[in-house]
Amino acid sequence: MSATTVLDWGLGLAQGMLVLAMALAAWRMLRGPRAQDRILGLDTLYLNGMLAIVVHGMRTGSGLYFEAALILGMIGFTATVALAKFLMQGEVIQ
Amino acid sequence: MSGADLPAWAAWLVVALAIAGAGVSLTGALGLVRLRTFYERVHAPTLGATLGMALILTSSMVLLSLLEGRLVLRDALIGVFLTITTPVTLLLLARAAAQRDRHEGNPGAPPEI
Amino acid sequence: MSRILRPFLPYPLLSVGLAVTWLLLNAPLSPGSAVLALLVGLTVPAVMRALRPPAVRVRAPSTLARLLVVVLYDMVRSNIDVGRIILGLRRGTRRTGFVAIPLDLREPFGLAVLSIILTATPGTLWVRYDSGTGRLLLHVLDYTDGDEWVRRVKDRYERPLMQIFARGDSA
Amino acid sequence: MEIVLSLGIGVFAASGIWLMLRPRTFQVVLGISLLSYAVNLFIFAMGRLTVGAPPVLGAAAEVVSVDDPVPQALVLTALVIGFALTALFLVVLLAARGVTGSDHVDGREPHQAEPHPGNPHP
Amino acid sequence: MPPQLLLATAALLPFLGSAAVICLPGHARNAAALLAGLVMVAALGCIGLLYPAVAGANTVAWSLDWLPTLGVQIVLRLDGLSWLFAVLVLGIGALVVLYARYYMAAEDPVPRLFCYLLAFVGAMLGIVLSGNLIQLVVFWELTSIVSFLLIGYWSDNASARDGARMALTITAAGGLCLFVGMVLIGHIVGSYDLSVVLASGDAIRSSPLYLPALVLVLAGALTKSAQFPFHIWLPRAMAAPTPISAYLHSATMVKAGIFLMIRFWPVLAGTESWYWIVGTAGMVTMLVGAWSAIFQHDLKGLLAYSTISHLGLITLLLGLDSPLAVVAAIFHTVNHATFKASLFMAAGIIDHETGTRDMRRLSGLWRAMPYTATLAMVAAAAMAGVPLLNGFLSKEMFLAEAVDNAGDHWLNLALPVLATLASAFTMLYSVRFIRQTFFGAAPHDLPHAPHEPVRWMRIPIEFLVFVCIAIGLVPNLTIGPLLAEAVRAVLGPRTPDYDLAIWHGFNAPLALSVVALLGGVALYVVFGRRINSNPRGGPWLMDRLDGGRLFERAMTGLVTGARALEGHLGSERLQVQLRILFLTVLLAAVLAGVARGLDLFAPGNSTDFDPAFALMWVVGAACAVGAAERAKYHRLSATIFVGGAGLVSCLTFLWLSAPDLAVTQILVEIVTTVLLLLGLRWLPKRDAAIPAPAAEVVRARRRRIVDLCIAGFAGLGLAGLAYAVMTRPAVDGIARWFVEEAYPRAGGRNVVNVLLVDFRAFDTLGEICVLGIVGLTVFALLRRFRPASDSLGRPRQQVSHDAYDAARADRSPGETAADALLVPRVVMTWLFPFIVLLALHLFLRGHDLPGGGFAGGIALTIAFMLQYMAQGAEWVEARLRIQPIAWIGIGLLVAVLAGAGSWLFGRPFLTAYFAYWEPPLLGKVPVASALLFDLGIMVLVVGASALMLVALAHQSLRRTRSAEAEAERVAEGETA
Amino acid sequence: MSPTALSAPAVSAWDDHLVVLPVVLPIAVAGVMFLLDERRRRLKAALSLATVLALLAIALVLVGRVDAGAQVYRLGNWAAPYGIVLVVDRLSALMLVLAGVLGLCALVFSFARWGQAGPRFHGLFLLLLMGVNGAFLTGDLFNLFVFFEVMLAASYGLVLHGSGEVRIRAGLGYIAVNLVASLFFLVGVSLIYGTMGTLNMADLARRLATPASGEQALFEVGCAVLGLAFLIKCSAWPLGFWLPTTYAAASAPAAAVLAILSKVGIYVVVRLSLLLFGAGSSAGFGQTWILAAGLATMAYGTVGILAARDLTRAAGYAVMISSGTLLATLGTGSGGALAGALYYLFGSTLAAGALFLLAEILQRGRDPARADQPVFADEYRDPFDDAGATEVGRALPAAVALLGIGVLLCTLMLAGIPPLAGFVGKLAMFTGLAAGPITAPAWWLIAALTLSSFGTLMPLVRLGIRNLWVPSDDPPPVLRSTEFAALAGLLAVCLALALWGGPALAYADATVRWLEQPQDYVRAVLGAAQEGVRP
Ligand code: NA
Ligand code: NA
Repeated sequence: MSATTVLDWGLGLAQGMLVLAMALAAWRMLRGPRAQDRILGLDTLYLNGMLAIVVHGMRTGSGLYFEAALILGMIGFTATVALAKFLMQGEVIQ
Repeated sequence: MSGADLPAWAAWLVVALAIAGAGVSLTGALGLVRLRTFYERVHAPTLGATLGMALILTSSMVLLSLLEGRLVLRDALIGVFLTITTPVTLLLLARAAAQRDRHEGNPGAPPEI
Repeated sequence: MSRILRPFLPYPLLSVGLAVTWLLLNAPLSPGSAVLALLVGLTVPAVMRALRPPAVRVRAPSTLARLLVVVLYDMVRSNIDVGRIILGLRRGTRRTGFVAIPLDLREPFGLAVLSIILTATPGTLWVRYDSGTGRLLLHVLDYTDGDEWVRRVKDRYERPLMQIFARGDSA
Repeated sequence: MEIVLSLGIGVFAASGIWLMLRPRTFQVVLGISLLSYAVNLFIFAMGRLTVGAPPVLGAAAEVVSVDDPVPQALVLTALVIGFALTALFLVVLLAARGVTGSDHVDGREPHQAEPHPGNPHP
Repeated sequence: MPPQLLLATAALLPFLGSAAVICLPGHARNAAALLAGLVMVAALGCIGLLYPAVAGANTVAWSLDWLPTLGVQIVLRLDGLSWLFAVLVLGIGALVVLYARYYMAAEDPVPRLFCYLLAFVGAMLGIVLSGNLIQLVVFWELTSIVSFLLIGYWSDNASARDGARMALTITAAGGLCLFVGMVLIGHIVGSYDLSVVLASGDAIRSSPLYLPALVLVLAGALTKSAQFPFHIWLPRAMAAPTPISAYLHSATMVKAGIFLMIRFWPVLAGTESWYWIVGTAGMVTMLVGAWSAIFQHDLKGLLAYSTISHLGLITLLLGLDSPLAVVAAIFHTVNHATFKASLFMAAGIIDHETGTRDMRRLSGLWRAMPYTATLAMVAAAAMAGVPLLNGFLSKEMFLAEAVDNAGDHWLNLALPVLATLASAFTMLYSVRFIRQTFFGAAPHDLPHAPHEPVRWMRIPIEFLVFVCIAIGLVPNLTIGPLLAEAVRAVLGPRTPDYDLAIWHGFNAPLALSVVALLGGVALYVVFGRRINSNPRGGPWLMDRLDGGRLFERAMTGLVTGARALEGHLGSERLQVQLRILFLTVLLAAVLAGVARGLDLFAPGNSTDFDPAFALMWVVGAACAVGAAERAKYHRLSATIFVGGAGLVSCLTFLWLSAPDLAVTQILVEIVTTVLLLLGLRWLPKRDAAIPAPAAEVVRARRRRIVDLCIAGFAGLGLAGLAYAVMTRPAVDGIARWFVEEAYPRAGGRNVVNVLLVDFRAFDTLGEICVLGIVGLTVFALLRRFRPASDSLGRPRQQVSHDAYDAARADRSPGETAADALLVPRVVMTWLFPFIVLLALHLFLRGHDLPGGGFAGGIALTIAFMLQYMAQGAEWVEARLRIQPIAWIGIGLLVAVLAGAGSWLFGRPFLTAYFAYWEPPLLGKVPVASALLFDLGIMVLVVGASALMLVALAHQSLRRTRSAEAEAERVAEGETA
Repeated sequence: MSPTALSAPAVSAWDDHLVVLPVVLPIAVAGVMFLLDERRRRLKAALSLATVLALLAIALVLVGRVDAGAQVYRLGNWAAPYGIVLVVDRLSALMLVLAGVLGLCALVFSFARWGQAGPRFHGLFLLLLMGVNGAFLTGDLFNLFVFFEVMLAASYGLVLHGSGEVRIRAGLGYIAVNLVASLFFLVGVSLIYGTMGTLNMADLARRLATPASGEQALFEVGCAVLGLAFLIKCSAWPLGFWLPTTYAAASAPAAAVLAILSKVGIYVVVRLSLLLFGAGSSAGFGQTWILAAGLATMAYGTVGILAARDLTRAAGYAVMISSGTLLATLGTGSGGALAGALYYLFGSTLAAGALFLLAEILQRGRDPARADQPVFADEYRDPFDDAGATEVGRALPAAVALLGIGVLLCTLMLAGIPPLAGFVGKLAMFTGLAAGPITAPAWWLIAALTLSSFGTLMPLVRLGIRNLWVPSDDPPPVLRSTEFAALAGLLAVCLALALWGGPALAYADATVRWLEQPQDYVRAVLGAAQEGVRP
């Protein structure tokens, strides 16, 4: 198997696994039962989405997807933090 | 698809790291489904946020370094920032859950400290 | 830190961190990006001066390095442990529960790092901290009776952290 | 891929439209969000689908076959405008809720009589 | 003065006078009357001087271009007919001015009355002098409007307002019809010029559009001249001051309709349709008017219905296809104007001096005002057609025409009978008028003690009565030549031979006349008492049939109907509107597609299927459907799901080669989620457990099914369109050029960014304006925001935190909340500079790589947002001075200046400039004005989004301040 | 430094930049205003007055320069169809003048009260004008979307200006409906791009001139969706129920200037119909539907104005009628009538704007409950029952007299009663429809025009009487000098339009003739060389 084939199949598989992880996270998100479970699901969705982006960048051999992943990794938590804080304090900003 | 001029071992290494990372992450997501209580489930995503993430980012850095012929480390930034931001969500979430459970008098509610 | 440099470099570690981040973002290294990194390191901390967070001083670099290794090791190990639990590979009964840990560490920055460490090692979760009593409520996935968890947290993480982020000169 | 994306657009649009037709303002604002996603993806789809060829030229600026940049630019503009208007709608719905006490899109519960002289039909 | 100039002067003088008189002070009665009188006399003088110019079937014309592309000129055209009418208008106008001076009360703002009056004269002259069909319409409507103002002169009086409105509604509606009719005539003839039209009678009558044109023109004429059933406005118009009634509603304005029919008689008459419409209208009006006049108790009411009747008579004459009838019509028009105007004035004097116009209260005024009584009696006799007075002459001609035209049809046979009957009625109400008012016992219980009016007030009547007598006695010496000119102007070669003599021998008309006179007297003798005691003055047989009231009912019905229809054809409810919107777009798209045979699934290109992508979209679809399902009762969940859908959308962009979109999408997604959460706090609790009424449940279910169908089909439609386009081969459009030229011409490698800041920077400029505007609007709106009372309290969670702190001795208030945020605060604070760095990075690399000013700006906003979330608004604002509005201003200015800089080099706005600068050490550094533009974008984005965020975040603070007590009360309730 | 771009020929004269100023100037001034403190009202008022005057002056200069056809301004010096171009031709210049006049008068009116009622009024106002101007000028479909959004965003701000429950409730619906319209717009434009590969209007026309391609059906679906978006904006039935409520709720100067918003939709429909569907492979597309929509809008507007309980709602429906009139005229396909309709559009928009201003003066401080009193039923009186009637004239305060004149003139304008421009416009439409054999649509339109005239006259007279003649205990309305100036300005233009109807109609005629020759527009925008040749 050539390097290309290995990378193609291997990274494709990895990306598929991450998308599957996203699906599982989404399942929890939709299933609940409590709001905290859903937020946790969304957080996991973001995480695996971010990892999927990294793998996609590897598949295409391009560095152009890095910023999207970095943004998700660095400030993606803002959304889930806001949700969690809303749950905790009933208000996002006091 | 890139990597035509990559040595096979490198390709295998990259793929192994990536699949391992994805596997860890998938396991974490699976935990989200399989574990029974919220306080158990909340541990699960950390798998992806720590080891899974580290493996995948390493894989990416290896691949890009080989492709570009220089040390590419910038993916590490994702790891650093992800590591320091993940706890924020999780601990707020745990705090919120604890508070709700105590307020509602649920059986699994955390004790007073 | 020299008094002359202080107005320009209120947070030297931060400046270094920012410069390094910039260089990593704009790799490969070029004269242009180096100049910009320098500029960024010098100017961006100014926004922090506005926020006036308590200064953080890092001591005992060797302890820091040791802690890093310990945490990395714990992280990998607990990843494997928790993975096994999730995949149902672990036999025997497993209990989960809350552990209250009395902390001596009061430095917010240190506490933050501790919380990051505890979160980064799957199986432990920071649930609640009471600043009045210094008690931390931890949720552990694999609960064992006794002080095992208390000792583990205090010995492996809290003590080095207290060495690194010693209280004192908050500027 | 085309069939997946178009079905996805369809589901987003249908969910969004369904929500926009609901009586509660918050439903409507979420509907606007979803419908905006659908429309943005639709605009994007007008440039046909390309995997792994962003319209960013390499270091040598050599022209290769890349995705159509025009719809992307249009989506970016639409995205920003959509964001602004969603935010505005949100604030107006809050203001309406504040002054009317109701979160119904008509500013009053359906059983309430019309207080405004302009409308003879409660 | 040349004739054209005289003509123009006469036409213009009244308008100038009108404008001048309104400038007088409010109670300048004498000055106003003098000015108005002078204007009338001067204009009359001009017209009078023009008599030689029009004598002998000549015309004088003066024209001015107005709307040349439409063939509309202002043409003043004076011939015999218009000369006669102009003299009538100005002559009686001058008398009315004199009369009004003494009639109007000292408190009345008389200049306004004279202003309207002069404007009316101008408009009326405009009609009679009009040489262009459209010009005629213009002045026609002008008379309606001025008449409206005159009737409503005493606007405090409800019947004046109603009368004015009814008159305007009917006459203006007729005018609209006339307008269309004139356009049709113009279409047939090919010109709006009156002379051309008058020469095209055959073309008009033979045109297929003749009937519609005729009907429309007659609609104008018959409404204006108060013909049945449009006559109802005229009695109501009597709410106007009496001089106005005398002038407009008997002598002039109502004659505009007559004038129109006379003017167009040569081209429109002579057909069956004309005969039936005009003849029938005239006949019915004559009878109904006379019959109604009999029963009126109000003097002005009697005169009003009498006017209607006489207008009917003239109309009937015009309806008969006989040139001689036209002569009679013109003659009677003049006669009616003189005797009716004088009668109105007399009635006005009676009203003025006694305080009432009710004939049941009046009697024996002969004794108190013999002079006025004599004048009124002569005028009434003229109205009744008593020999030796002008009314007799024209009535004789009328009866002669009635006899001559008696044909084989039953209606034709009935003509002489009905004409005689109407004449008898006229005699009856004339007799009743004289008998009731001037004879009988001395009046008692009148508001004022009657006496003769001031001398000047009688002069106009004296003059008019003199004219009546003069014409009656020596018609050939007085009216003869003038009438001949008028008739010749209308009929031209068809002018018949006629004789205006008093005595034509014993003939049928004379016999009928005698029958009518004696019959009228007899009828009065028989029925007089019963008529006088008839309550409310409703005519027998038609007592219940009050046209005016029916009209008002119809109008009310129109409005009520319109209101119902407005509700049925439209809706103010947003849901209904949106439903219609989506349905319509669905329908429009389907129709357009079907019309061209659109095949959505034509075989075409496709990209390799990737199961991971499909699975990702399963997640996306589930999120979207989940959001739709949960949004009502579980808003937080729905918000979370929308976040998931947004993420899938972002990943899709990435997967399909749009990193810029992915970056922007995810940033916007984050900010939107936070904004939604900020808003969520102020929404009411919604509980699924509260049951709805059963009927409501059924309706709601039906609505949901409909909505589901709409949403489903719309979604399918959009999906189908997307699929169809995606599978078709790419079009050879403008895209390739951008990819090829982005680097060589604009110096950027990220084509999308180059499009945004260079090729299509104008879009971006607009886009940031939107953002700025929205930011400001949000700010303005929230400045006055008042939360609903049930959202005022602190959230439950905070209340329980506080309660916890309060219950424990070792804890200070707020400590629990602070502890919960201890670690997040540290992380978020120290992350701040790094996010600023990220923002800077995104901004600087935008031109070559994914990123750009917008992404940088939003990232910076998120950095601020995190601080607000971690530390609260007060803490942040004590440290960071953000002035978002100024940032918006700076952003706009920077962007505009970056664009306008190119003006200095003579290039169009937004022409980008770029170059490579090679400083030592650093290598090639691109310098591009586009970067400056992008900077403007970033600054504005930060300003606008921070403004929204801050404005929303501050609501909590405001709530805390304004409702402290409320919150405490709630807190106590919670803990208790 | 060596400039490498800028190879295209430069703009020759400085005054060529005039074309872009109607957009750039308001942005710049708004930017400056946002830097000024909110309390510096006088300075802000002076700035915006100067700007709006400048805009009007520029518009008038541009009118003077469009004789030769179209003047094209290439933004960023990029040639069409790649770059965005601004195109001034007779139609856009006319609309710019309309926006300038209405904007100026509304602004002057706002000096009395509304300019101070909420923050940042002037900035929003200028940006609204900028959006309107941009929409009139642009030659690019997506850029049109952007300007629509600018205009709408500013209009949202102005509708909500001054807050209050009625405004906020109306604003909510207004925003929701227009958001949907914007989404339709996007779908339509992108479908057109996806099938034709271009966004430039002239380029689109050029591509359509070639025989139909397989994408024709998709393209026409896109046009249908896009057209619907415009019909929503010009409040065609059944898409325009938002208009009367929104305009009635908005503050007077906002409502007055909003009167032009619906005309932007009309403008685009006219522009695109004649440019794209006048000839070529999609000739006549949608014409019947436009006629139907126009007639339905006129009918619904007439019903609405008959039902109106106050002047502001009546004015809103008058705006609808005027939109419907233009749509229906366009739908008949008669060029002469269209010229008349353009002329009518100009006048009726100004009159509707004036009516909004008048309504505000008359209705402020009045008891709103009175608005609901019956119309005719209980007003019946015996015409000769003069018992208790006061036959004494009331000396009118100058304000009331002037307002009365204003209401009268507006009524005449909107109802198309002589001698004002409304009448001339209707005459021109009638004459145009009656040029040559009169078709069935022409008959329909003639009937609709006549009925809508009557339907407008009656309620406006009724409302005018109620507001001006019926004695009331309320204090008489106060008319401030700036308010008077604004009203006088609007009505004076209406009068002037009638007096100089000849030249005005000639301009409108020339405009329609120009629009009916789209190849000239295409040539002006794309250049002669590109005509018929793919790049
Ligand atoms: Na952990
Ligand atoms: Na694409």
